[in-house]
Amino acid sequence: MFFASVQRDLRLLLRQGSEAWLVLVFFLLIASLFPLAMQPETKTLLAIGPGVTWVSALLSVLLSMPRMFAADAQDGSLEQMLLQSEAWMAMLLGKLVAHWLASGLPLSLVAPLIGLQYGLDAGAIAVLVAGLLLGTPMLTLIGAIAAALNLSARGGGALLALLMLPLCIPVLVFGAGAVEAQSAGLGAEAHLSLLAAGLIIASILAPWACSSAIKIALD
Amino acid sequence: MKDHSFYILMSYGVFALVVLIELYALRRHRRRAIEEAKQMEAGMHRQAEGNSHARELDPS
Amino acid sequence: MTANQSQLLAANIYLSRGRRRLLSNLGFTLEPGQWLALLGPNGSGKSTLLRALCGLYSFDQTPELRFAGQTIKSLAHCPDLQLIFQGHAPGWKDGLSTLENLRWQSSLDRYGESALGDRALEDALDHCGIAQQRHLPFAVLSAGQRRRLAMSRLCLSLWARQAQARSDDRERKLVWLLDEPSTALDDQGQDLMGRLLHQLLEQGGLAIVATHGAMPGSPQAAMLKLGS
Amino acid sequence: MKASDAVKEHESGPLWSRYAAPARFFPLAGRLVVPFYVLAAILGAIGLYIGFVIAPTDWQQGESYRIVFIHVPAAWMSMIIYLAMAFWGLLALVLNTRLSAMMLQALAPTGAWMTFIALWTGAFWGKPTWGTYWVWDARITSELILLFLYFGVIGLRASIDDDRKADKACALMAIVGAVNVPIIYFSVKWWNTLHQGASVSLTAAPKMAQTMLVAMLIMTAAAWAYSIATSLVRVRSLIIQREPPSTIADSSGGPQPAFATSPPGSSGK
Repeated sequence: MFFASVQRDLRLLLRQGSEAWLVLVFFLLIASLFPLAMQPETKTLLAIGPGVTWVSALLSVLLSMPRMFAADAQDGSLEQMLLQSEAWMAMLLGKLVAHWLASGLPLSLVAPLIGLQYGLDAGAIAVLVAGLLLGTPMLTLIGAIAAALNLSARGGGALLALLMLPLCIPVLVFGAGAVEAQSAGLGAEAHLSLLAAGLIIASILAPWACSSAIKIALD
Repeated sequence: MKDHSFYILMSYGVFALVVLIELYALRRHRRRAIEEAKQMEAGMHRQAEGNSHARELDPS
Repeated sequence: MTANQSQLLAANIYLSRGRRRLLSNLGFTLEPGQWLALLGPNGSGKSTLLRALCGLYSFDQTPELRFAGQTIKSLAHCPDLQLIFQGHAPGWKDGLSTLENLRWQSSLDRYGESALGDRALEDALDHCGIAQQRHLPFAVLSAGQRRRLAMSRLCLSLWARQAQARSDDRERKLVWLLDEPSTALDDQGQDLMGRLLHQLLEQGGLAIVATHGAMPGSPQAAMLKLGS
Repeated sequence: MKASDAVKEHESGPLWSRYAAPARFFPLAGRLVVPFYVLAAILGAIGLYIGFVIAPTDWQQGESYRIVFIHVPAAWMSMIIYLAMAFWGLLALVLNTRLSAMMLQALAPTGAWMTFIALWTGAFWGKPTWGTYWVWDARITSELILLFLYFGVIGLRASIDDDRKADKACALMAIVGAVNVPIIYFSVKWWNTLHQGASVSLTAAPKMAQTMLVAMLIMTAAAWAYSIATSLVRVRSLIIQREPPSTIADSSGGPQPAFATSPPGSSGK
């Protein structure tokens, strides 16, 4: 059921067309705005590069979040899944993974482009990508809780941002911190292992919270 | 030693303001809640043709 | 409390929507081979009651709900029941074709591991008269055709039940909870719906159907009138 | 029929469950409001008297340190109230009690105000002491994020129309937030140590005189009393809004409508 769910969500996403790659374009676009808003000096760019990449990634994931459950809740598919109580968790995990495959993963893979724009060296870029690969699943997990809570509300995007962004700050801190630690010659292992630990904890707790939020929304 | 009364005033002044705002908001919330409850009560009694009781609840 | 063989019993049902109490102290019993028609004006709580019986909506207080003498949490949480619920939004995706939709739904419904391959899916669509639309996206189907897709799901559940009954070990009763299944259907479609229901009851299944009118071709129902 | 059943449900059973029915809790809360307001006023007056008249001027910071008498209690309350919200949220989800969800919602605005006061007074304490209104210090940053978490709960509540959904959604959000608060604090602290140059270390707090500590503790007690009083008033308004009026029995349990009691005097400062 897990793989069937991943497959279904990815297929639906591909049929929708634009949605999937718009997130990527948005990511690159935001990251390109920062140098235009300031003096593009090598030193400044180097200093803000990792942070800008991470903030852009966070905003792109935020942008992709509403599609996670909203359509399925509206047409009743979420209800039908929830009725299969044994398979429900597997399907939910499938949806989360599918979402990450279509947002976090491609983001992490194009991040080196931004790294080059900001003049990061190869080591820093490697750490940036590693950090994103560990961190974006967490963004998806946290965002999914917010998106599920948002299902109950008539709030829309602003409320989603208000719920999701504060909870994502630790990911941002350690993700961007990893690159800076690498550039400063301190090594990024500590940051990356903290991200990995966070990912493990999040993947245990977040699906549970997400599932309860969905049950609340459909109640 | 420099005079710090501006900072103290700004801190305690805003603090007092916040307390006043909150107390005022609480009062308004309560008024509104009571108003709503009275309307609901009156409506219910009109429906249930128990008008004698509804009159008791009317203000004045 | 006579614990009749596979009797569905519900009692002490209290249900509200928002601050409005819809149902109080409602109850019913249903024997295998019987169906219950929920009647009542719009907003009288028919759909809400169906959702609540599935465990998708909370009752105001825990009602008494038993199947075959066993207390159950909801119809979806009962190992002896195979539940098919079709509400207002039956969960079809606009982006998938008719056949893909049915395939996904039947993998959800998991008729045991009985091999109901694509062959059976197409047969079901054919039986319900939308075989020609099987590769069209759901979004372009008409309201009546959408209902027919829903019926092909019911059809599949019947066939799977039959296949299982032949080979099977343990009896799992099929129960349908349908929300106005014959709206938007033409005469022929309504007829088919009635026949499907008839077949279900002959198999010893149960059904609770929110409806406005009688269902042609189906046996007499127990009636439950909701609302004032 | 109707919600009078809700009262009867709780008529028997242990004491806590009797008061878990909002209609039962209503008169109890009403009796507690005024004492807590009075307590807050008295304690506040004593605290401020000690803080401003008895406590000596700090030789290092001058008069401006007197801001701590509200800053520190407000900062403590902001965190305690969030934890209390998470506690009520947990009760609301596990025991499915309406009253705990209402308590959660009643606490949120007071908590947000406390957080705001802590940030504001922190800024006006920081300026004369360190020469800047804002420092990206771990504690201040966490406090700011806490404010956003409060806004999240309040915003979520405001945008859900169905009370039952709102209760549970807010409860879940409060719990998720509370789990995150320590992680956020830890992460910001970690981030802070990495950027040592950019910030001022606030950890080297000068040793506090005995009287200052006493004043601060009394002010903290006043803040507790004030928060309890305001949240009780708010929870009473919520009960009036949400429970059928006929079920809300005041003190004697008679048929007299709840709102006949006079509103509490605004005896806070």
